[in-house]
Amino acid sequence: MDNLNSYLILSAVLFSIGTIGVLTRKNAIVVFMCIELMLNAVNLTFVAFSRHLGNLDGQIFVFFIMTVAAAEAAVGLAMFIAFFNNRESIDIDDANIMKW
Amino acid sequence: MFDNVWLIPLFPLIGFLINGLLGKKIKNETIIGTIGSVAVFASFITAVMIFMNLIGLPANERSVNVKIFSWISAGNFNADIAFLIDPLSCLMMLVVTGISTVIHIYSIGYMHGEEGFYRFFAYLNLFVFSMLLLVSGNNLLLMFVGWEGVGLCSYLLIGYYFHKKSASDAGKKAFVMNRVGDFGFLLGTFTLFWWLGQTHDVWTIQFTELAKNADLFPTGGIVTIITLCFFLGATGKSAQIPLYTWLPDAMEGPTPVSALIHAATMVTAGVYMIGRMSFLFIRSPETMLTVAVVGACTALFAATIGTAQNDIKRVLAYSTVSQLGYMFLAMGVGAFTAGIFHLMTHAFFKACLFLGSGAVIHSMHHALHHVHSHDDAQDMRNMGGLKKFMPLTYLTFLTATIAIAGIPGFSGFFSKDEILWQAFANPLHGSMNTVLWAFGACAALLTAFYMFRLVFMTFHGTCRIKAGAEKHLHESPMVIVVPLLILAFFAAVGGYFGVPKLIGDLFGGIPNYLEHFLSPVFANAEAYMHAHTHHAHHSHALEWGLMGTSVVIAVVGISVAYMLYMVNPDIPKKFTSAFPVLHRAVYNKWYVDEIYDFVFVNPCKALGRLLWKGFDVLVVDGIVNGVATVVMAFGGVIRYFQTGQIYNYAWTMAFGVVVIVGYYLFK
Amino acid sequence: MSNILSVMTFLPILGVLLLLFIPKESKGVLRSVALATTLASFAVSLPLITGFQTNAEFQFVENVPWIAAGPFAMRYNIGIDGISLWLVVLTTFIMPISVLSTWTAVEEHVKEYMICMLLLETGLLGAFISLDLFLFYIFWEVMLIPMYFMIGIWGGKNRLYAAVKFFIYTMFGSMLMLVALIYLYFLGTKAGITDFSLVHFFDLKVDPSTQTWLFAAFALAFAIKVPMFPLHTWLPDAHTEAPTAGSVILAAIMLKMGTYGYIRFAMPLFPEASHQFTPFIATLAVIGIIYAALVAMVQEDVKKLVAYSSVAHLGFVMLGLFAMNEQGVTGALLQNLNHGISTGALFLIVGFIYERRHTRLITDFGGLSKQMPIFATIFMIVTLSSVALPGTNGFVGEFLILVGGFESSLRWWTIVASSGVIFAAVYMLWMFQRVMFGELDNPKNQKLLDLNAREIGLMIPLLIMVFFLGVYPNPFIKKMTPAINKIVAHTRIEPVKTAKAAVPTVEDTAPHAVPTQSVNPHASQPVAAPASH
Amino acid sequence: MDINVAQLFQTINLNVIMPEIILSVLGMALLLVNVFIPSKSKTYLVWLSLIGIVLAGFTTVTGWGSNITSFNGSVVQDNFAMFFKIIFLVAAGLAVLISDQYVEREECNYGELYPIILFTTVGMMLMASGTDLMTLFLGLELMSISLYVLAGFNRANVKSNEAGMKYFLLGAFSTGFLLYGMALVYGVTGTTRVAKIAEIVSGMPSAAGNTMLLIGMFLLLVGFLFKIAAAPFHMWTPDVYEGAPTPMTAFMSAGPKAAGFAALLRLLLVAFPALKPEWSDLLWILAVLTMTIGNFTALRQDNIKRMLAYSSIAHAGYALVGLTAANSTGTSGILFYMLSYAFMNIGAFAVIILVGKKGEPNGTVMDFAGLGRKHPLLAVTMSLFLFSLAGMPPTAGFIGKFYLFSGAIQEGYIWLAIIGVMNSAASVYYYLRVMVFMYFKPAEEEFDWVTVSAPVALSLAVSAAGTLIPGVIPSMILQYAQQAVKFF
Repeated sequence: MDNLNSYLILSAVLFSIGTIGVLTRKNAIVVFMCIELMLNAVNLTFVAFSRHLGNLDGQIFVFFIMTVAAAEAAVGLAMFIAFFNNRESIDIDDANIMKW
Repeated sequence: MFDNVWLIPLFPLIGFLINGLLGKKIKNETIIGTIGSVAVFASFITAVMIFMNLIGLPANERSVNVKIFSWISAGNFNADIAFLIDPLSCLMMLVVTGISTVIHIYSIGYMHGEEGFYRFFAYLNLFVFSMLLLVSGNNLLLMFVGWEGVGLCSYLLIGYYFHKKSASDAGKKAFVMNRVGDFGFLLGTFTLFWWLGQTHDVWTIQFTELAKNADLFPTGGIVTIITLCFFLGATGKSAQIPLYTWLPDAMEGPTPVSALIHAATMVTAGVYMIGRMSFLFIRSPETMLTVAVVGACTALFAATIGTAQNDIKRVLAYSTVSQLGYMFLAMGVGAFTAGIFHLMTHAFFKACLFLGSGAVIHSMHHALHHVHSHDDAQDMRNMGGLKKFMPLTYLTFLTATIAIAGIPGFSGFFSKDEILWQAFANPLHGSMNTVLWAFGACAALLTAFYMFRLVFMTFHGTCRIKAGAEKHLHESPMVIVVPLLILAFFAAVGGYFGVPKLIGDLFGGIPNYLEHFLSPVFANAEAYMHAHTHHAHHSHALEWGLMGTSVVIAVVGISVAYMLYMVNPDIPKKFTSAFPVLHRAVYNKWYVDEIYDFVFVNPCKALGRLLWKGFDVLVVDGIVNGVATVVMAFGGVIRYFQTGQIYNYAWTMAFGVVVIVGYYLFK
Repeated sequence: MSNILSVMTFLPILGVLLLLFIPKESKGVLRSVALATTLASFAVSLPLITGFQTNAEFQFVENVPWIAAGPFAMRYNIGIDGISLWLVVLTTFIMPISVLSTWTAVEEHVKEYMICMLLLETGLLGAFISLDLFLFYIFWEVMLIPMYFMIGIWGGKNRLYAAVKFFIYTMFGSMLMLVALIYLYFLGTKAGITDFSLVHFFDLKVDPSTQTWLFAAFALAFAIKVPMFPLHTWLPDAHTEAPTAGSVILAAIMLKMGTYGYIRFAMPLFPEASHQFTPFIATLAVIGIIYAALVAMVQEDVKKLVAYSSVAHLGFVMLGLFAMNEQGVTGALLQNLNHGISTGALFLIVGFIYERRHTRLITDFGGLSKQMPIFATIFMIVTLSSVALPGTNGFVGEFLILVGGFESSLRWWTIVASSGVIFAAVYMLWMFQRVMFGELDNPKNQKLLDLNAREIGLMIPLLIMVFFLGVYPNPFIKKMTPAINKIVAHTRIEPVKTAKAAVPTVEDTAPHAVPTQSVNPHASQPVAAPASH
Repeated sequence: MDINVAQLFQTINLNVIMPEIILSVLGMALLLVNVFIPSKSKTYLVWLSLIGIVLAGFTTVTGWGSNITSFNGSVVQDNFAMFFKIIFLVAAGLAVLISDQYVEREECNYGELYPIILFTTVGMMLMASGTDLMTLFLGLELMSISLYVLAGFNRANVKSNEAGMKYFLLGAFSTGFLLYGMALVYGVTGTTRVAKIAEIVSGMPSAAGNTMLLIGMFLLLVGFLFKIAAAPFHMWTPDVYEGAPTPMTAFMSAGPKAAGFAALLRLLLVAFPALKPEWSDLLWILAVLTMTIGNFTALRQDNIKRMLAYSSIAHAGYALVGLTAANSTGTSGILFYMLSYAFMNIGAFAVIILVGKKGEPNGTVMDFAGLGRKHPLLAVTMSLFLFSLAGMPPTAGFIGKFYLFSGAIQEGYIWLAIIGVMNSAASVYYYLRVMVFMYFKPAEEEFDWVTVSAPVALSLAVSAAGTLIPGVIPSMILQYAQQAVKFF
């Protein structure tokens, strides 16, 4: 049980780091990386639980998450490129035409 | 025959409809005038026939209800279109239709060439219709219909020259003041209906039913409230203090209107109403006293104003107010017959006076018009010495003046003297009666004075009309003069219907026809009065003495007028310069209109404006629009949370997550 | 014809469909079709009068299932009784007149205008005949839409503000009513009621404290529509800005919706609460009478003046309703009709001069009597009817209301209200004087034409009704009486005499009564769960 | 764990996901077709997609009444799923119809649009029919990723780029929370099957006291609340709606919102009914916040797309009222409302597309001035949609709101209902404002560019019918909605 808790704590810390990164970083790619970090924290949680519970569902879930993350990365990076083409920047501060 | 009583109001109504709807097309004045007059005359004939039938009945059966149809019935409230034929209503119908006929004929001549001739006759017929409803309706509500109807016609006819602001103002004033009275009438009706129903389960507003149940009413208490409400109605309609100010202004209307509505008929409706409800009024000593005091005060008060007016019609108007005061005084002391008697004689002589003044004004106007003068045709200061130009008019006018002044032998003497005697001798008000009598006597003095002042200023002395206009003054046409003669005749002899017992006995037992005729109507009230008051017995000598006093008073009044306006015309001027404040106050009608403006009219307008701009616009709409503004402002603020920055959005989300999770973690 | 009510109500929709296929250039045809439709609807409504049995039952009933899903069952349940009969006929009677009144005034978008009018008619009629609470609510809301457009598109200068204010003001009230309606339904389902039919709910015993809230919600919605002081401020704006026909319909019919709502729904559904609220509502009604009169007195715009006079008149109606006796309610319902006729006519009259002069300021007029005698006569008659002169319609209603009020516990209120007759005379006659009397000194007024045949023609039916109702109102009253008696008997809890004494006891027993006979478990905790954790 | 392959295949019933299969195959085929047919006009893709959508719809409705699970219990074909599938198909169909004219005008007429719409639809359908956290997640991501693309579809347009990027980053961020929630729920219950979760949670002696479960559940909810744009997870909505190509905005406001509700309903009412006291409090507050923020902010918007975005937040709030009630009245109300909302909102956006010019310089409410005079029919249709959005009878919007608020009242949430109707009354203002401009104000520009292409006309007709008819005869749809929520 102690074992599980340390995994969980670790993944929680990772998740928090990722969250804080999203909240604080300005570069879109770094923000996206932080999100990836959050997802990986989740993966760690899943795996830890899977291991602890002795059932494979969690690990299968992780596969899906990784796949989806890859797909997201592809779409996301394409979007950043399009944005960069128009605005010469991928700073998220610059994505502020629309407000109020 | 009685079943045909509805014909009486119907004829004028038909006349009204014909003239009102088609008059404009007819154009011919003779036809229009004839239609109007014939309609009223037909009513008169019918009324006479009804009267004949009525006196054919035994005295105690002279009360017939004729129902036409059920008008309003809801729950226990029921009002019919139904007529009551009894001596009182019959007498009123006769007076109304009779005088109306005369005045209609007069109007054909008087209104000749006026724009809207047809309108005048239509209104006049409508008035007669309403007045007949008022006097013949068998329940309070139908009476109220007539009551308001005559008010309407009064409004329409006062405002006949609607392009004159003063005329339309006066019309409005009359209507509104009448409405104040009507408010009282309505409240009285409600209270009466409700109280009788609630406490005795008698749900009725029909006069005969009410009279039948008169014994259910207590003395004073609720009856005082009811009767005071009704009396408020009466003060409005009959121009008593405090609601009298509309009547002098009402002289803006054409003179026949003044004669018919504002002297002979409509303004006496209040008196009639009290007579009709005598069984109720008598049951409240407080109200009776109020009526008497108000009547006496009005009689005196209006007479004072009458002494200082220069407009011939205004003098007559204040005289009317004053004479109405007499009638109320009579009602208030329980002398119902005397009140009605004075109502009748007053109708004759005052109608005659007004019509006579109309003839004078007509002539003056004509003459002044010829010389293109803008002098006031109604101002007595422009008249004088008209006697020689208009002898017949003068004659009739003088007759009526003598009658109103109370010279023995003329109608006014009988009725007025009866009232003064009753005021003195009545058992109702104890020690108050001397005061009441004194007020009445003073008013009589002033009446004699200002009426002869009027006669002297108008018909005697030097002619003060603008130079060159005299030759255009002339006697009026026959259509005007004949009605004057008729009315003057009745003004002279009308009193013999009700010769006091004292005099009647003197002349070999001439009966008091009127008293006998009306006695069934007032029987209930009389009976109550006898049962509840200690009837002091006064000696004949006292009565003779008082009668003599009033004759002396009349003579004194006339003599003073003669002294001041014939012998030594400078005295009035000296008097006015000696007491300028007093004169100005009297001349300006004691500033009552101004006081009313200050106390009621202006505050109402100011309050209205305040409520509108202050409450409606500022408070209510302020709140409504304020809520909208606040909501909009709130929307304006929270939209700025939407900064457009991704990390702000992410922060918000994270904040939401933390709050939610934190709440469930630490609760 | 068994579905006469449906035919009458939806005939205008048929007219709308017809109008859609008429090109918008042929204005004459558009107008004629609209007029023909409204006339047809009127013709269809006439058999209602002749066929109406003088009893308290709902008649000409059509009742078929409509919506049934989940806990709800709504029925297409329509019918009329003595209370709604005359309002229905009034509606069909006023509509052709309104259509005719804008024959020349509306030149732009005639097609859309007529469509709005016809839709409005359906909405109004539907609301009067609905016997299903839900159906009523639908019509109640639907009628806002065409009215909104009528004010907004064909209105005066400040029409936007007026239209939006009208819409949101009314919407606000009816939304709360909706909540109350649903709540009531669920109370009903607990007592075995399976659909929204009104009659079921009359027998539902709702505990008094719940009644208070439900009544308040209903009353608010209706009070806004009536409109009662102090919720009346939308009315002067809406009236002033609306086109003539809009004002006529608004005054003559739509405001009746509020008073109708009280007598049909709020009062019989929640009798205890009605009693509890009586002094409050009566006070507002009386304040409204005096207040509106005072404010009307100082108005500078004729139409606004008439609008405020409406507030005063409807104050009388409310007073009559809450007298809760036969005279009062009869008077109130009669006054509904009278106000519809008189004020409708007044708005038409204002429309006539507005069309001629394009102003409604009193100061711009004066002395019109000379130039327009026929107009003056008609105006005078209508004015007098509005000030409730005996012999005209206004008097009968007002008198019965006051008699009723006097007999009820509202005696003191009635006394104050009676003074309204004085004020009515003041502001109406003063306005009449300033508009019609005096010198004709404004050169623009010197060339005014008197009424033409069309204008006279559309006033005549109204004038006839003014006198008919004034002289012979009994046929109208007779048809109403059984229904009124039924509702009065249903609403009245105890004899009026003891009403004052009984109120505290009702309140005292209420809390004890709730747990035992409760049909409303939520009454004690209306804020529901969230706060409790 | 021994896996019997034959048994596994027995549990797979492809009929259950037949609509998804049709759309996926069609989508992939269209991608190819688009490459090989070098036509400049892509209208044929519209009709092809529409055929597929209708086909999928047909396949869906034929299964009505059945309740079949497949893929070992991770996908289900039940009335609930089918009802939502119809909503998605309606949204997709209408979106496809209104896209062509728009993308042509905006010069971003790339053929991929239609396949992506179809893929989005597949994702949404999976969300509705998924009964396993994994399927839900996959559906959600399929939908989301496609939507990111759609939002940023107009590559050359700065606003569209920005919309795509914002949506993407925030969407991914929310996915993180969602997944973390799933992980925690999995950790507590040891399963990802919705039905099993329910079993275990209701079997737990003190589920309400299990912090990890609660946190997991709430994080899970956050992911879906983000999709339906509930406050405080709504911040992306206005910007994305404003920036995204208008047809996509229309699609986004109708489809994914409904999908989010499908998943929320499934999770809350199937997996976590035992925790109702916990989540209903939260939803109560969120419903109030969402309605109020949405409506109040919308009051002050001039850009009509942005205004409708805030309005769509408010509508999510109304639907949350029904979710808070969580009874059959409320939930069937949600179903009905989502369908109606698809009709009325996409209809409104269709009109916006028609009134808009290239580059959308005139996207404000003021630009509707005079529309009532120039294009009366268009204006009437728009009014119909707006009245429905405002909840005026006799439109579907009213019936929907009626059921939503009724649900709340039935459960005793009187104040929630009152706040809801008050919001509804306030919202009238900004809907009326559009009408004020359409009818009461003169045109500042001639509407000479407004032409209605056949697909848009069709979509308008369908939307109008879908807004009006259920308003008059709602039982037609309500009875199916009732059947769909019967199993809760």
